[in-house]
Amino acid sequence: MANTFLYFDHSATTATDPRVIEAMLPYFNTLYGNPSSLYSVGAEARKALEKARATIAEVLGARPNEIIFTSCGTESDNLALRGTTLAARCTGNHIITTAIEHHAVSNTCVQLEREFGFQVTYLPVDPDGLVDPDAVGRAITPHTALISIMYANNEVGTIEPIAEISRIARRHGIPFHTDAVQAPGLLPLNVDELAVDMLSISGHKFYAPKGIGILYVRQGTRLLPTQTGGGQERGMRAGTENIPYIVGMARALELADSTRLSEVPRLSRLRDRLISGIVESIPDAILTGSRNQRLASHASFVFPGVEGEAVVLKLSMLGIGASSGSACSSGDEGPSHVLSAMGLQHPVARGSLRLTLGRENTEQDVDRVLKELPGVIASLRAMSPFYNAEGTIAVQPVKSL
Amino acid sequence: MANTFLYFDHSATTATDPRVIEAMLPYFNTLYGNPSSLYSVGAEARKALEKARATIAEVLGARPNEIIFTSCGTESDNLALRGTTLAARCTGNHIITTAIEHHAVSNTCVQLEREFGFQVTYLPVDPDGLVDPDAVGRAITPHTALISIMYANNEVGTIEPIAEISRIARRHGIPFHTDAVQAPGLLPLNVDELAVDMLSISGHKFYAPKGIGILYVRQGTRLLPTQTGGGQERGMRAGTENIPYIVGMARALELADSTRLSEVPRLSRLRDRLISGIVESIPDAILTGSRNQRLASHASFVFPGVEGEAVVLKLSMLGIGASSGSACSSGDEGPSHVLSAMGLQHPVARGSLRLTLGRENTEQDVDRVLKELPGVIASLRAMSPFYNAEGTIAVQPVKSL
Amino acid sequence: MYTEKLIDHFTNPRNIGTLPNPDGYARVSSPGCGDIMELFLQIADNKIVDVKYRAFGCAAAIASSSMASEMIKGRTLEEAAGLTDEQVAAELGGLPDVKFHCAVMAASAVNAALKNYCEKHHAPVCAAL
Amino acid sequence: MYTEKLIDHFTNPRNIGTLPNPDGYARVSSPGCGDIMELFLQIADNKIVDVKYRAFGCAAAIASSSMASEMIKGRTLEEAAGLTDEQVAAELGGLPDVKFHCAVMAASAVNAALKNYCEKHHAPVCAAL
Ligand SMILES: Cc1ncc(COP(=O)(O)O)c(C=O)c1O
Ligand SMILES: Cc1ncc(COP(=O)(O)O)c(C=O)c1O
Repeated sequence: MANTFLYFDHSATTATDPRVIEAMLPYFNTLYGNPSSLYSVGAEARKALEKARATIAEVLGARPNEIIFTSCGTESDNLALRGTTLAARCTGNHIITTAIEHHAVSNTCVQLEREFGFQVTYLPVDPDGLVDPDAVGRAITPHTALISIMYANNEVGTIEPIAEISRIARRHGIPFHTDAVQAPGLLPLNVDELAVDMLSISGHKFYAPKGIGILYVRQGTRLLPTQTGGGQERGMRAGTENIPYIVGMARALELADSTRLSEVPRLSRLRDRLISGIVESIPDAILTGSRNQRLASHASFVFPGVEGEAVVLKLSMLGIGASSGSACSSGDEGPSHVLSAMGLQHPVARGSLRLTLGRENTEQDVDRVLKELPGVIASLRAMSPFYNAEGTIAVQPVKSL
Repeated sequence: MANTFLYFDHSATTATDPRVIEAMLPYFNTLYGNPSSLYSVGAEARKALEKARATIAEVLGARPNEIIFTSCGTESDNLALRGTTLAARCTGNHIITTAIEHHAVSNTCVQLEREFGFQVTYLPVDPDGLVDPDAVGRAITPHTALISIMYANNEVGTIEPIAEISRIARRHGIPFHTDAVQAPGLLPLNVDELAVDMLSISGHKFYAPKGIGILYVRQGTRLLPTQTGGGQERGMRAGTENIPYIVGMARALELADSTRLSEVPRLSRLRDRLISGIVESIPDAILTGSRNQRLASHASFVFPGVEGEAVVLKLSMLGIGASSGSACSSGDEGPSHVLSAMGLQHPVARGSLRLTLGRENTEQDVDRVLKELPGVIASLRAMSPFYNAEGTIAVQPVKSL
Repeated sequence: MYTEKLIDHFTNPRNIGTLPNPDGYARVSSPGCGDIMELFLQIADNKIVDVKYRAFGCAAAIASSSMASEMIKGRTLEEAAGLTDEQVAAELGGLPDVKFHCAVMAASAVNAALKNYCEKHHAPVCAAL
Repeated sequence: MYTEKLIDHFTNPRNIGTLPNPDGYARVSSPGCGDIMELFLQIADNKIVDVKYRAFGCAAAIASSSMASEMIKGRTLEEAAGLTDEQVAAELGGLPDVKFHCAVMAASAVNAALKNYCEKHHAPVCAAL
């Protein structure tokens, strides 16, 4: 086992960039004022807040007053969904989304269905995880209040045809939201080119801290605020502003966006090396998600016969951090809803592994994974009732407890 | 003008304690894992999260699973109010609160009235800002779903008889929430002694950063989550956890609570020196809020004939940071709702000034305020149409624009 | 949030005070927030020869009043009567949106005090007001 | 989240494999998450003389299976038939709440395999199962 821990879970979270920490530090105990206050330490905080807002607006091609700071990607998604639908609930009661959204979107839709009388269409995806834009058009009714479709999927890395879908929404005059949490540093974020009305971002996916997010809201979009109080964020999101993290996130977004054009080809090469290496060396390994419409950082697989958490734990013992969509834990039993929607069922879907690359990963890191992973999979398959020596998957009816 | 800036606005926000920053730093880029992940950096984050939860539970006399981490005091208040009332909306549609709550509570009540059909009783207060517990009892109806009354008021420092009121609520089986955002380090926080079912706290009021909060929720209290997504915080508050701030806030609460018994008498002495010095040296100065049921850190006044923002700005030029409830700015025109509820009307109520003490304040600081403030008030009164040389307030009918 | 020029007029307001027998007088308030400006004009030969005021309100209100008083001092009635809120705000180097009502108050006070003079003295400038 | 003992049984699972002609056999799955344990017993003189299993599931599932197999190896049928989920979990040094179902699965597999043996051989221990 090597000494260094190799981190391959950048889609889950990233370490805060030292330059981001440096940008934040003065706002903890030197320029710590409340931006709503009048004296100098407050004025400095207010200035920093508005500068961060302008920086972020610039990256998104938006106006500063279209940027709302939130406490995370989950809150951004919640505000977009709850805010527009509850504001429109007298005229519209229908939401269109997909079967592969992050739980921040899908569980919010479920609550809107159960508690507030909304009807939700969960659009299917093809085996690559792609949504059909025509299906969006067909799902629209006169009561559709919102369409929310993610920019790129966190589990399988598939990039959805957002710009095409958003134009359908616009033709029908329906607000369109996209969860772009996986996009910064990897995909263009210009809100006019994407033609989106709302877009969610979370700092900790691009080397800013966990606990800060952005919701872009196009001017003219009606939202009922979901957090009320003081008039912060133009009344759209009350609460004393988290200046250090906001400043840090602006810096991080600037860095991510300005290095995007050089990082994407580099990451794509590493990703392709990882994918072909794994598919070639591990029998029956299946790439999940689209081969071409895919995040540059993202490699995800299923290995029939094994269970993902066990793979992740074994890799972790070998000094490699990865993740699995199969977590069998509280509230989230059974295989991933994303893989199910793509047509992969138990037990195959439970053998999922996600390896997501980041700034610090090198070719050597990739080669370490390629060296270790085949043995991990083989050892687990050796004890699996679902995988026999001939390499086929034996699924038999089982006695349930 | 002296070189050092004297900060007298601790009720607005505090500088983050260096010990808190130190506690947070490792969690930005060493132990940065996602607590939901399986490998070691995630495990460390999870451990830190649960340790912080246990520390906070200990201070509150609560169980760890009764602590929900939120993004600020405003979110805590919103979750308590929206969460309980929306969960109960089939059986109860009535909320009891007071006329002097923070906007995080009062504006949430307004939205629940306007958008979700609730009825809200805003209990009056006496001229000291005190709520009458008997009035709470009288306001209860069979449809009362929640009583929310703050522990201590942020504008005038009055401490409300929470323990008495909560027992009335309990007798009627109605959940009781208190906004305790101004309490840490100053008042006891034991949730059983206070007999509260929910209690809101915000980190930045006790030397932790802005952007982190706590909602204590007694086991058995029914809440509809207001932020849905992954199953974090036992499903009560989705979103990747802000580990650095959570760790920092636990440290800060520990420090605040362990120094409380020594800080309170020290602060009270400074406060009393400030109050008597100002009342003696400035004609017609009026202390706002209760003289006895008062936060140890809190001195607040109205100075007839002047406007608070002008006072704050002049003090700021003299190197003293204070605040006023009179801010005449977007969305918040006119005098403070708290002072209005206490019977102070325009223009007197607009002359409000709040000086709130903290750890670093000394007797010398207080004396600097006592030296500067009389001149500030006199210079503004000299140009005021509401105050004549004889020291009486001349209010005449005016031509409106 | 405030310009240096505004802070200067707030810290050292010009023409503070009252006139015992003003030729023109007005007291106006800003609706909503209740700021007050009281303006006293002394007028001779169709000119504003002296101006005094008192103001109650935030820094922007005080500075707007001070600036407006400076802008009309020594001017003819016709010149002064044209004073607009935009001019007051511009002369201060700009005002935050939420404080623009302070410039409105100051310009209104000028016009109201001129009108008061005109009504008493049947001065022709009245027609413009 | 996992104890060292659990990690040890996950990393070095005991008794992995199958028996070609088991005297007792069971394949059980954990409802909800679909973990699977397949258990093979060789029985002689009322004793479990050999035990093998295969398991599909998370680390807790694999370790629970391994631990259960160790706990019954060499035991009489009566001794083995009493195995409970609590005992398996306790022997692992505890299981996270959300993983307790793994111990349930392992204990159930033991009982199901014993029952399978008893049914085939009309062994008296059946009554207890
Ligand atoms: C696609 C997607 N949406 C939303 C979220 C939620 O963001 P956060 O963790 O900041 O709440 C995540 C990550 O967790 C994500 O990957
Ligand atoms: C009494 C009270 N409640 C709630 C809040 C809101 O807390 P936060 O600023 O963390 O949103 C504050 C302070 O701003 C407060 O003083």
